[in-house]
Amino acid sequence: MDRNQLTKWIKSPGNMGHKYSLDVVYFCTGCGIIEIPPSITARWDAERFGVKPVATPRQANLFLITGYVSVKTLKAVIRTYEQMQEPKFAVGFGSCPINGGMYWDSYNTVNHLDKYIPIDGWIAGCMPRPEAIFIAVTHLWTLIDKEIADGYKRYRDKYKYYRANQEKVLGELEWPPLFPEDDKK
Amino acid sequence: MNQELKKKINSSFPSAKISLPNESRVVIEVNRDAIISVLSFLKNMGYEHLSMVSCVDWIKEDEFELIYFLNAYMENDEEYGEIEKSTILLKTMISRKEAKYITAIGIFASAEPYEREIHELFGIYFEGHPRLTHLLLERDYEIPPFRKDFDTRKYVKEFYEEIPFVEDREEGKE
Amino acid sequence: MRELELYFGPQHLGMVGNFSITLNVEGDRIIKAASNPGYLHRGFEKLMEYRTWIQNFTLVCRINVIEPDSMELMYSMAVEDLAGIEVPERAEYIRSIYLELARIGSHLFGLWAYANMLGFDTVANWAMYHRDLILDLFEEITGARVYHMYIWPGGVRRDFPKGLKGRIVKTLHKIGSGVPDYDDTFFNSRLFYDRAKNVGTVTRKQALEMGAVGQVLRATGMKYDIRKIEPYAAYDKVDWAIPTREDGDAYSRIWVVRDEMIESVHMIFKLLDDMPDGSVYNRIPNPFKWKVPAGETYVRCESSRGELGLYMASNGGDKPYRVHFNTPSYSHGLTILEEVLKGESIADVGNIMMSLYIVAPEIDR
Amino acid sequence: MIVLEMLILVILALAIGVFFLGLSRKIMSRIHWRYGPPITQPIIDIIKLFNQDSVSHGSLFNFGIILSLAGSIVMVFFLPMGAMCPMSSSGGMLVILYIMLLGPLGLALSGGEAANPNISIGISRKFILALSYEVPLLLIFLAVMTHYGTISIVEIVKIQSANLWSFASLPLLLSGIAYLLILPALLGERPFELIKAPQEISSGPMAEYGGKFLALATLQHAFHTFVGISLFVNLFLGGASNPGYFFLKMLVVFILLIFVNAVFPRFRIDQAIKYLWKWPTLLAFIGLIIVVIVD
Repeated sequence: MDRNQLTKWIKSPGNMGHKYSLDVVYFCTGCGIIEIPPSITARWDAERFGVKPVATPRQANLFLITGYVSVKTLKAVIRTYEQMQEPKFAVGFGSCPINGGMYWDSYNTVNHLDKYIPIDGWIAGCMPRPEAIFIAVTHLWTLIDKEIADGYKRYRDKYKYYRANQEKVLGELEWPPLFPEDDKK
Repeated sequence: MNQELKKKINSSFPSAKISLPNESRVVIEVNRDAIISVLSFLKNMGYEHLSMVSCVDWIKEDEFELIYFLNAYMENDEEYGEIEKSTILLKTMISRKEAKYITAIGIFASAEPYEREIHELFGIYFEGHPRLTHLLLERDYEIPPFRKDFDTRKYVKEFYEEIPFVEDREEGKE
Repeated sequence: MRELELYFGPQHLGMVGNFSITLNVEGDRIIKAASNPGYLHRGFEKLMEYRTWIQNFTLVCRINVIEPDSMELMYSMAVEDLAGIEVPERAEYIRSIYLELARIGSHLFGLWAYANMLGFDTVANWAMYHRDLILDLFEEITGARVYHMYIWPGGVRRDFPKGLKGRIVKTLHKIGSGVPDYDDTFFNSRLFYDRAKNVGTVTRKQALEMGAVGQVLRATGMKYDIRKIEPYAAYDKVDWAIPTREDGDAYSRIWVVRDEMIESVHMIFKLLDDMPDGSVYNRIPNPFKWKVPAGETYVRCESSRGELGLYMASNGGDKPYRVHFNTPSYSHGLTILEEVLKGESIADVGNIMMSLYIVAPEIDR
Repeated sequence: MIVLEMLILVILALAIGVFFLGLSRKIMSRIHWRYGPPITQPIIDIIKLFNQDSVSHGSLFNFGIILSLAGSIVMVFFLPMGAMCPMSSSGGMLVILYIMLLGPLGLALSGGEAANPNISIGISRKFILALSYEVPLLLIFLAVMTHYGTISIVEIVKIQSANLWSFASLPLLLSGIAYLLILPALLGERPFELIKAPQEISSGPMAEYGGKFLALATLQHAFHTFVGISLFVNLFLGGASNPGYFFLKMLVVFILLIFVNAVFPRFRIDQAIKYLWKWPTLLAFIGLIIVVIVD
């Protein structure tokens, strides 16, 4: 672990900060609620990795979507994601946000979450064990290091398309666009 | 014994069809006008607990079947006799074309969310219900999703699968 | 004073699961509360109509994540009832032991949620640790931590591994040795008493009117437990008592949960001692061609949160025609919660919600 | 010279405050049977937060948090740490009592700008709580001032080093205990964590803070922790002649505070007022009477 390497800290404090202090906003959509508590409490203790749950999306920089996303939840997921401050990372937990999982034929769950918000990493499995969260976190560190955890940049660049997809599912959105068209040069 | 229960109900409601599938279930079938009076009759008999209201879509018969599940509450588990132990399934049929019914909230307050759910998922309108708004779903479907003629797989294919990936959009595959 | 509209959830640290309550507050008092479920609705019962009898086992356990095992049991019992499959005696005992273990695990999860809600982090961490010990047992029995799919029509999937009895006893003793600590820091704590006493009171009259079950009902002094009224598995073969309390407030409910855990541990010890030998399952027909005779059934059991029912209708095909789960959180979360929250303080929303033991996925299904 | 001393003092206070934040997380984890984060975790958090974007809700929003932080920093100058006290000649306890209200006030200004109901609830809780601990605090200060006949903390420390610690001397014992009782409320730790209460009102006044604002709020908390504890050490534990010794005394008090923090849930606001106006106020009042009678 290079948490203790001073040279890296001096070279890019921001980058290192983002790596080792991941404030998570857990969006416990369904099944995820069952493996998140073990991972943040005594047995697995996510705080060792600097992963700490916070109360509001404003304070967070990691978004963990734990489980299937129904249409009603999607609205909340998008709002939460848009409220978070950049740089922000989103990780899908479980098979369901990847491609619908076992609810692939349900009329009320969206099958591919990355059509609506950019996702930086997936944790596959149903249910993934708590260890999987930590593997994901360490992978995310590598991604941040290589600067390919750039979901928030993609969201900014292709906001038009994301918004179009969101509107297709949710109908008219009641909040204004995060990045208005005329803002772009 | 449940035979006694059967007699009691039959004396008040001669039209009710009663069957006893096993020792702790009583199935009562009544026609659609009688349900409120039967419900209040059963409540007075001690079946105070409405566990659930369910609905089945019998599409071949072109009818919805509404089922009320009733149980008895006793203070002590030793007080339960044969009659109190049984669950009553009170059934009625309503036509699919005219999916309208009367609410049971006046008798059982706990029927409220169940009726709301049935309204949402099966499209049955309950007259006298104070808030028949969305409960579980966010948007309207053309056919209420739990009806048998709503094909969820087809719906998923036509709706969700049609939405393109953002990367594909950029390549002009819109 | 100005009336504010406050949203409690869906993204909220105090919210276990995904559920939201719209509160109209005046100062610190709640005037009106409206539950807003549906964030987890997947249309389970619809999906089950598209899957064969055996495929549905993967689905049913996911209806309730906190305690998937009672859902499996419900589905198995309904299928057994429709298809006329007998269950061997040893399997009944195994089911009971397994369900009681699941109940303890679920209650510990509930304790975590409740303690966390009050800001009792220490107890919350302990409870979650102890729950993990039980999950380790499950992992040994079934191979999975959370979704086990262990109960099967006609019995259970496989027998207990060798020496499991000793390990169950050891684990339960380990958890039991924590009870004095829990009592000192949590249950007998003055602050817990202050926070929970006379908060969220459901009177017996209200409970009966609004269809309360489980702890909510037992906390008002009613001994209503399906395990006694309509015994399934091996619950009629051992002696046990229903713990109750009189006051019907959050304090009573949490104490009922605690007493139930202890009662469950004793029950498991008795069941383990009485367990007969023999086979653990009767063969079911080839699952690929399995057709269940037409008919309907309603089965019920006592899950960790109260009465759980399942109505199932079959039209003689290879898939169920209609499935409807009657879950305890439904009336607790939609009818009782709205009623009880009126007039309480904002600080007690999570307190009341967790003490009513509301599990959102169960409501939405 | 004074400027240099001030600078050193601020840096020391910041270092100790942040260290205490890290230590509290570590000790809490161990009580939870967890391994816990590295002790440097708050520093990493602050570095990250300063590098993160943040959303501002207007100039008052920015000003409020700065006011709050400034209030906490200014208090540091009036508290002697070991031999260091740049503002020893002016003010004393009265100034501290006055400035202490700047913290809640700043947060209130800031929160008023962001229209989030959780914030307004949090702010109102904060003010109510401040109101309830100010009363016993005033009584405690009065007792100390009457006993030593001065409002200068430096003087009080000097007298204590010549005689007994005031915590060990009889007339002020009750006041000391009363201060210990209100210390968690002063610092917003459990059982008085109800201002933040993440499970109830989504961290209350901080709900809209992100990035730099949250970093400033964390720093404010660090300074505030330092002030609250060092005040106790100065008034009741005899201060210290050098910073090292002073730090040790603070550490003991802080660890005691964390243990209390670990075993209690949070009060409801009405219970908190009831408690604070009952036991600490009563003790402080009796303490004051004893002091008046004895002297």
